[in-house]
Amino acid sequence: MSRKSNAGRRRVPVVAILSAALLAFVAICALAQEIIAPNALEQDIYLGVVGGGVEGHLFGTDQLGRDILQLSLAGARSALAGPLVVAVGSMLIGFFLGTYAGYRGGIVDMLAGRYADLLLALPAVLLAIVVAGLVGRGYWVTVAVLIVLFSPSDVRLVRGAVIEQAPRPYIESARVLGIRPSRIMFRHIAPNIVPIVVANLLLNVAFALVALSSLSYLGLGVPPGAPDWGRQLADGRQLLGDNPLAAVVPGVLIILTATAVNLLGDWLSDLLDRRVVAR
Amino acid sequence: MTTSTAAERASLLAVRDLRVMSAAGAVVAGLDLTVAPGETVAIVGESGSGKSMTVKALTGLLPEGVHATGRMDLPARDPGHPGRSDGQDGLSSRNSTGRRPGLEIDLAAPGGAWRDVRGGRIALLLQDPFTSLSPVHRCGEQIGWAISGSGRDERVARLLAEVGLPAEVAGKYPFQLSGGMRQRVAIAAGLAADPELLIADEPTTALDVTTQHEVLELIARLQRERDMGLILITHDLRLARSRADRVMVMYAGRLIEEGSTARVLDAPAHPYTARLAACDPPLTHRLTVLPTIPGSVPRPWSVGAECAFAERCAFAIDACRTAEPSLAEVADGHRAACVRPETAVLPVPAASADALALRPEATDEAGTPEKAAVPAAAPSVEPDRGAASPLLLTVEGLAKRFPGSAVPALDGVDLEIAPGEAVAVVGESGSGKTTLARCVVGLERADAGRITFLGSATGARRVQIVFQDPYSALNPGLTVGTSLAEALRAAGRPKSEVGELLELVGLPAAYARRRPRALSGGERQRVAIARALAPRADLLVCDESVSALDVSVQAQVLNLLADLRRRLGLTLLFITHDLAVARQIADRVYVMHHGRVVETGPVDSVLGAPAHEYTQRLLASIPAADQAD
Amino acid sequence: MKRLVTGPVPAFVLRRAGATVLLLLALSLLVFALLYLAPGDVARNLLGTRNVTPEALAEIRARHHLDEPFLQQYWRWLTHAVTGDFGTSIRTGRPIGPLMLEKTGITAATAGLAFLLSVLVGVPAGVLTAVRRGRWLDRVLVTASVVGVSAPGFAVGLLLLYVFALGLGWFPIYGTGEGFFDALWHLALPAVALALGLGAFVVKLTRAAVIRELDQDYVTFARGRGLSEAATLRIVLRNAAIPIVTSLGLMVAYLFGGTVLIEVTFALPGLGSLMEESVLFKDIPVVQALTLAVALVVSATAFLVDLSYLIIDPRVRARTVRR
Amino acid sequence: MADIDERGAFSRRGLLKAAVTGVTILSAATLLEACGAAPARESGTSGSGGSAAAGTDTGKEIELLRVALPGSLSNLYPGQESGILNYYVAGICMEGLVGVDTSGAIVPALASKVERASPTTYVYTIRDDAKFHDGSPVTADDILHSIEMARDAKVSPSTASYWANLDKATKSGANEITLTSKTADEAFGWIPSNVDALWIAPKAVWEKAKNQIGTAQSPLVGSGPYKVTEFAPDSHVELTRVDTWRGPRPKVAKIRFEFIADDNTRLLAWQANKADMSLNVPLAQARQWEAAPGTRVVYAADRSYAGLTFNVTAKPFDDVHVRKAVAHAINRDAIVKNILHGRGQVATALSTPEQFGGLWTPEQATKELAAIPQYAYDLEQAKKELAQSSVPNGFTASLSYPNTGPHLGTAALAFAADLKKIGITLEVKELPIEQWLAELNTFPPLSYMWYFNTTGDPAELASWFLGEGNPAKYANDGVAATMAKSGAESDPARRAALLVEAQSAQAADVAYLPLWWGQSAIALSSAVGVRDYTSYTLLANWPDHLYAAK
Repeated sequence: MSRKSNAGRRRVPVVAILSAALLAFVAICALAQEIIAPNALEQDIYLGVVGGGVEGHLFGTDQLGRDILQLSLAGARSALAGPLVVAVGSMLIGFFLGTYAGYRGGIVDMLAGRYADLLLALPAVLLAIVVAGLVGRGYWVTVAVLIVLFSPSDVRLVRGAVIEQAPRPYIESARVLGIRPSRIMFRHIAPNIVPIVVANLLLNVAFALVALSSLSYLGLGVPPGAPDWGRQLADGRQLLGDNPLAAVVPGVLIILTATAVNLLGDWLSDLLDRRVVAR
Repeated sequence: MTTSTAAERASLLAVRDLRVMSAAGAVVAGLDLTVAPGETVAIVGESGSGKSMTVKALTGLLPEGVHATGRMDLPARDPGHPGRSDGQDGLSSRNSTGRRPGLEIDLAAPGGAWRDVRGGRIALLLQDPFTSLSPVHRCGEQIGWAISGSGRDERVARLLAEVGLPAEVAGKYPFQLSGGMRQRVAIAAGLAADPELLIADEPTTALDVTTQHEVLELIARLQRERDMGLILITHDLRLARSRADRVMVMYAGRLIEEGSTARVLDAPAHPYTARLAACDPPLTHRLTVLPTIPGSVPRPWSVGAECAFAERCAFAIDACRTAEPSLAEVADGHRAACVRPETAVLPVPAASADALALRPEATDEAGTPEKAAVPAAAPSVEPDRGAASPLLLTVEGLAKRFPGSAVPALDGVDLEIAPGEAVAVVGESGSGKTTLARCVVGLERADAGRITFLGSATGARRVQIVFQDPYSALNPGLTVGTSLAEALRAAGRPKSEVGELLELVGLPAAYARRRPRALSGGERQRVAIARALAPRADLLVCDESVSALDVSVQAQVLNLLADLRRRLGLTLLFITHDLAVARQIADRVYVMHHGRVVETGPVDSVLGAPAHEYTQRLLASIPAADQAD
Repeated sequence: MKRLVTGPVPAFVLRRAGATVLLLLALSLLVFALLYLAPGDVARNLLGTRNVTPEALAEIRARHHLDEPFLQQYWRWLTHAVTGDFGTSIRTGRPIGPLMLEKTGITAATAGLAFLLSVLVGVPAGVLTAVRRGRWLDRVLVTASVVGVSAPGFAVGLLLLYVFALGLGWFPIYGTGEGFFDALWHLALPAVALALGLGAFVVKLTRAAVIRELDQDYVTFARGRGLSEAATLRIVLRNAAIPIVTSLGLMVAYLFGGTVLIEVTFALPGLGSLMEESVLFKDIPVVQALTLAVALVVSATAFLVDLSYLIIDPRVRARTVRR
Repeated sequence: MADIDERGAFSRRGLLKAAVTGVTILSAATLLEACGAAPARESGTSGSGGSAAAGTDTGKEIELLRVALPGSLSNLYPGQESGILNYYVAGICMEGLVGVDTSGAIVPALASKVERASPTTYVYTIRDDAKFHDGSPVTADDILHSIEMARDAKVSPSTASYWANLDKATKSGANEITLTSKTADEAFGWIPSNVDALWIAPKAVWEKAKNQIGTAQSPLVGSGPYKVTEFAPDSHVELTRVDTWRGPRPKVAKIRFEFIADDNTRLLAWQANKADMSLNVPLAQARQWEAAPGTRVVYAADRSYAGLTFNVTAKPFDDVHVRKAVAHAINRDAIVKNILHGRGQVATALSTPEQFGGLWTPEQATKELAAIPQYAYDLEQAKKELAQSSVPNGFTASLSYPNTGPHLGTAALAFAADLKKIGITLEVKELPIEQWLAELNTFPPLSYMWYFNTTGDPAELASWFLGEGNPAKYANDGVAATMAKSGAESDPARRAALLVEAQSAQAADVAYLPLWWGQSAIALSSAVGVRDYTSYTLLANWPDHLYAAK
C-alpha cells in the first residue's frame, strides 16, 4: 500500500508464500479435479448424511451421501474459474473503455461515466435474476452478470490511471512526435498502467469469489448438486445438526482462498509500486 | 553575512562523526560540523552528495530504514543572548523557558530527545513552500501550532510582521498565496518557537529569481536580528558565495572541502570544488564551450577505499585510488580531502574533457573565461534579419486564457525565429513562457493569434519538444530503444537508426536495451533529445530542459545542444528562467512578464543593458549580481 | 463559510440535483424494462397455477394494466410517480409508501449501526496501522483486515449466530426488538457481521490515506519545527479526511448490497429481503420505488460527500465559490 | 368460469400460498426445506402423529403459548396477504359463514345451518348468539358487507377472484343470507369459509379501516375466540382469548406468534427454548428438531402429491419405452426412506389414501391403490426399455424444481445419478417458485408436479390430470371414458373402483409417474399437547386442541 521504502522489501513475506502455496493447491485441485477428487459426485443415498470421521469419509457426507472432502476439493474449479473469468472479463472492458474514455475524453468519457453511474445504482440482485431468467440459470450466466457489474469500477480505475498518465511529458512527447492516438493509448500508456491493472485483477478475483459464493448462497449461481463452495455452504446449513463440516469446510475454504488471493494481490501491488488510488 | 568573528564565538551546535546508513550502505560517511550564533554555514553539493540526509539526521527526521550514528552537542545557552530588534516579546517568551540546558545527543539512540531539539533549538525549513504547509489549514493556525499559552494570535501577527507579511495572511490558506509568501509563512512558522539554529534546505530553489532574492534577504535579516545560526543547504555555488560565512562541499556522502567562503570558492583546494565552480555558466558573457565534469556523481555506498572523485578527476594518480584521502588543513581553517590540493587551480587537461566537448577550440580554453560575447568562429552566426529568407517560425498576437483563471496566460505575444537561430524566452513562473512553447508544438490551442511555419499556418510542423523533468521525460514502461524506435516509426524512418540517434547525443548504442530507471538524469535528458531529433525536426523547443539537472550535467547538456546546432543546423527555442543559461545558449532573447513580451533583442544587449524595468529587476536578483556589486 | 450561502453553492446544488434526476429517470426506465423482460407472469404469480382460463388471466392483467404496451405502462407509472404516487404493491396490494416505511427502519438501523461500527473501529485502526507502519501491530491488523474483506458476510453472520447467540447466549437469535436498546441488542450481531467486511475496507483505505499524508513534506516540516507527534498526527488526519470521507460515501451503495445477505442470514424483514421478494414476483411498483430510493440515497450521499469537501477542503471551497 | 376452475381456485390457492410464503422466505431459498410450500392444510382424516405420542392432559391453563411462524406477516388479513400462515392466525380471530373441522368437513360457523336449496342456491341461517370482539352482535348486514369487501379486488386482491362464480348475495330473511352461484359447483360451498375466502368483521370496522384492514393501525376485529392485542408487522403478533366467544373456552390464554422466516434461525430459537410450538418443520431438519431436548415432532400426512409429468407429445417422452425406462430407474423407496427420512409414503396413484375418507381408512386405501401397476426399481429393466426406444443410446433432459421444495431437488439429483447409468443425462435446475409456475404452463417435456390436494374428493387431481387440458397432453379414450363414468357415479365405492381402473390404465401409459405422498410436521415442546392433529387442525379452532401436558 505504501510507497516502497528502501529497506526490507526485497524479501518475499511469509504470508505471500503461504498464500501462493494455498492458491497453488487450489489451482491443482481445479485443474486435476478428476485425479484429486475422482469420486466427488458419487452418491450414496442409502448412506445419506454422516458426520465427520467415518471411515472413508474424513469430513463426512452430505444429504446425497457424497463425500464432503472430495466435493470440497472438486469445488476448487468453480471457485477459481469463474472469479478469474469475472476479473479478466471486467478488466478487459475496463481496460479498453477506461483507456479510451480517459485519453480521448469527450462523449465517450461522458457515456462511460453514465454507464458506470447507472450500473452502480442498479440493484445487483435484480440484474442477476433477470438475466438468469432470460438466458437460463447457471454458473456462467452469473459470471457474465458479474463481469458487467464489476466493469464500472474497472473502467473508473483505468480511466483514472490513464488520466494521470496522459499529461506526463513522455506522453506529450509522443503526441508531438505525431504517434497515432490508438498507438499512444495501447503502446505507450498501457505498459504503465499494467501494475494497477494486475494488482486490481487479483483483488477482483477475491471479490468475485465472494460475490459468486454469495449468489450461489442465494440460489442464483451454480445448478443444484454441482460442487461449489457457496452452494455447499448454503445446502450444508440444513445439515448443521448432522454434519456441521458440510457447511464449515466450504465456508473456511471460501474465506481462506479469498484471503490468500487478497494477500497476494496486496503484496503484488506493493511490489509493483502501485499508486494508492483511494477514490 | 554577520561578523567575521562569528566562528570564534561559542558554537550553537557541534556534530562529531555523523554517519548515515541506509539498507544499501553509507549515505553520509563521517562528517563534523559546528555552527556559531549568527554564523551561516553553506553545505554545497550536487544531488546524491548526501547534504539533505545530513540535515535530516540533524533533526531526527531520517526516513524509515535509514539511521544515523554520531554525537550532536547543543551547549547550554543563556536566555539573554541578543534578540531581535523588537526583542521585548522574544525575551518574555524566552524568560518563560529560562536558560536552555545543554544537550548531548547520541544520534544512534532511538526517539526521545528530539522534542527538546526541534523547534526551540533547531528548526528546519524545506525547499518547496507549495508542499511544506498543510493545504487545509489557515496560515495563522499553522504558525500558531508551535506557540503555546495565551496571546497566540498576537504572536502570530508579530511573526507575520517580522517576515514582512500583512496580518490578514493569518486567515488565508496556503493555496491563496504566492510561492514567496508561502515561504515567508513557512519561515514565520519555523521561527515561532525561537530556534537558535535554522537549517534551510534549498529554501529558494522552487522560487522565482526575484522572489529568491527577497526571501534570502529576509532570512539574512532575521538571522542578524535574532543572532541565529543558519545552515544553508544548496547546490548553487553563487548563492553560497553571496550568503555564507563558511562553505562545506560534499561529494558522494563525503565532506571533501571546508573553509571560509572566500577561500573555498576563490581558491579551492579540491579539484571537484574547482570544476564545479567552473561549470556554473557565467551571466556576464558567453563561453564557446562550457566546462564540464565528465561522468556523474557515484552512489555514496559504491565508493570503495579511494577518493570518491578519482574516477572523474583529471589529476587522479594512483594514490587517489588506493585510499580515501582525509581532510587536511591547506590553510587557516581551510581543509580539503585531496592528496594533490595544488592541482585544483590548474586547467583541465585535454584528455579529461567531456567527450562531446572534445573539439580543438575548446580544449585549451575550457575553464578560462572568454570575454567575447559570440566568437566569430561559431557557425551559428546570427542570421541576417533584414534578408528575405523566410522565417522558420512566426508567432503573431498569440493569446490564451485558461478556463477558471483570472489572468491570461498569453496576452498578445509576437515572436519570430529564423532558421538556424537560437532564441531564448526568459521569465518567471506564470509569465506564460511554457504556454507559449506548448502552443508552438501544438500541445495547446491558442484562443487568438497565428503561428506559422515557413510562412504557412498549416502543413507539417517539423517541431519537437524537450521537457524539464528528466525523470518523466521517458516512458518508464519502454526501453530506451523502443521509445526511440517509436519516434522513428512515427516519422517513417527505420528502426535501425536507433543506434545512430543515441550516438548523436553522445550515448553508446548499447543504451538502447536499457530501461529509463537505469539512467542518470543527464542521460535521460540526452535520450529525450535524441527522441526529439528522430523526425529530423527543424525547430527544437526546449522547455526548461536543463533546469532540473545538476550544474555539471547541465553544462554537458548545454554543450550537447550547442554542438547539435552546429552539426545539424538545428533551430532552438529555449524556454528558461535562468538568465545565465539563456546567455550561454541563445542569440536573441525574449523577456516575458504576465503573458506579454516586455523586452526583446540580442542576448548581449538585453542582458548587458536591460531597457525594461522588469528585466533590470530580474538581473538584480541574481546572487552573482550581489557579488559583482 | 458564509460565502457558501450565496450564489455558487445553490447553483452547484441545482446542477447536482439535475444530474440526479436524469440518473433516476434512466434508472427507472432500465429497471422497468428489465422487469418487463424478466421471466414469469405477475398474473400467474397472483393466481397460482393450474387450469386458469385465459379470461381470468386477462382480467387480472387488465386490472394491473399489464396488457398495455411497454411504453404506455412505463408512462403510466412515471406520470403517477412524479406526483408522488408510487402505486400499490401488486403482491400485497398495499400502498408502497407505508410498505417501504415499515421495512426501512430495520435496514437503516442495521446499515447505520454497521456503518458507525466500521467507522468507529476502522478509522482508528487504520490510523494506528499507518503510524506503526511495518511493525508487527500493523502486519497483524492489515492481515486481519484482509481476512475481513475476504470473508463473505453470510458466512460471518452464520458463525456469529452460532457462537454468540446460540453458544454463549449473549445476543438474541432472531427478531428486531422493541424500543431503542432492545432493538440495538437485536441488531448488534447483524450489524457486526455487516461491519466486519466494511470495517476492514475502512482500515485499508484509512491506512493508505494516512500513509500518503505522512509522506508529505508538510509532515516533515511540522516535525522539523518541533511540533509534537500528536499535533502532527492531528494535521495529518485533517488532510487524510478528504480521501477517507470520499470512500466512506461510496460505501453506502455497497452497504445496501450487503444488507440483503445479512437480512437473509439473520431473517430480518428489511428492505433487502423486500427487494428480492419483489424482484422475483415481478412486483414492478415495489422494485421501482426501492431502486429509486436506493439510488437516491446513494446520490444524496455522493452529494453530501461533495458538500463535505466544502467544509474539509478549502481548495475545493475556493474553486466552487469562484465558479 | 368453468367448474374445474372453481375447484381449481381452491387448490390454486394452495399453490398460491406456497408461492407467497415461498417468496417470503426465498431469500433463504436454497436453505429451506419444504417449509413454505408444505402447508399442512387439508390433510385427510388421519393424524399419524396424534395424541398418542403427546403427554397426558394436566387440565391446566396455558398462560402463554409462543409459536414460531416460518414466515413473516406484514398484514394479517388473508384477503390482502394470503400466505397459509395468515390463515392460521386470522382463522382463530375471524369467522366465515362456515368453517372446517379436523376431519376436513365443512361445519357451521356464523351460520348455524346451511341449506342447498338448488344446485346453485345456498341458504345460510345466521346464528343469533355470535358477538364481535367489541361486544356488538353479528348481523346479516355485517356479513353482506364482509362479502362485498371480500369480492372487492382493491380490499381483497388475493381472494377476490375466488368469488367469481358468485351471482349474487342477498339478505333473504331477518337471519338469513342467500348466495347464488352462476354455475353449479361442489366447491362453491367452501368459499364463504374462513379457510377459503370470507372473514367477517363489523361493517363499521371495514369502513373505518378503508382498504387497510389487518395492518397494525387497523387490526382485525372478528367474532372468533381470540382477538389481536399486539401486532408489529414483520416481527410478531399477539392474540388474547376473549370473553365474547360462544364456544368452549380454549385452554390457551395468550398466543404470541414470532415471525422467524429462516429455518436455521427458527431451529436455533427452538433449541434456545424460545418457542413452545413451531409450524411447518422442514423435513430435512426433522432429525435435528427431534433431537432437541423436550421436543415432540408431530407428523401428519398432508395429502400432497409429488410426481413426474411426461409431456407425451414431446420428444423423447412421446415414446412409452422412454417413460418406462425412466420409471424403472427411479428408486422411490430409497428416496422416501433417505431423502424424506421416512416422512412420506411411496405414491402409487394420483389420488392420495386420505382422500377416500368414509370409504376406506388410509391404510385400506393404501392397499387398494397398491393394486395399480407399478414400475419397480430395476436398472436392467430400465436399460432394456431404453434399448427398445427411439433413443437407445440415451438422451439429455432437464427437470426444474421450485426453490421452496429443495427436497424435490435432492430427490432429482438422486435419481439423476441412476438415470446417468442407463445413459440418460438429467440436468436438474432450481427455479424460484414464480418461474417454476410459469414454466409449468409451457408444458415442458419433463416436469415435476408438486400438488396439495385440497378437498376430500379422490378424483381431485385425477380429473385434472386425466381430463381435458392436462399437463401431460395425455389423451386415452378408454381412460377418458372411465373418468366420465366416475364423474357421474354417486356411489363412493363404485366411484373409487372406477378411479382405480382409470389410474391403472394410465399407469400402463406412464404419462404420470407418482413418486411420493408427503407429510408435514409441527414441533411442540413437551409441555404442550395436541389432540386430533391432522393437517386440518390448524385451520379449525386449533387452540382448542391444545392442552398443557406432562
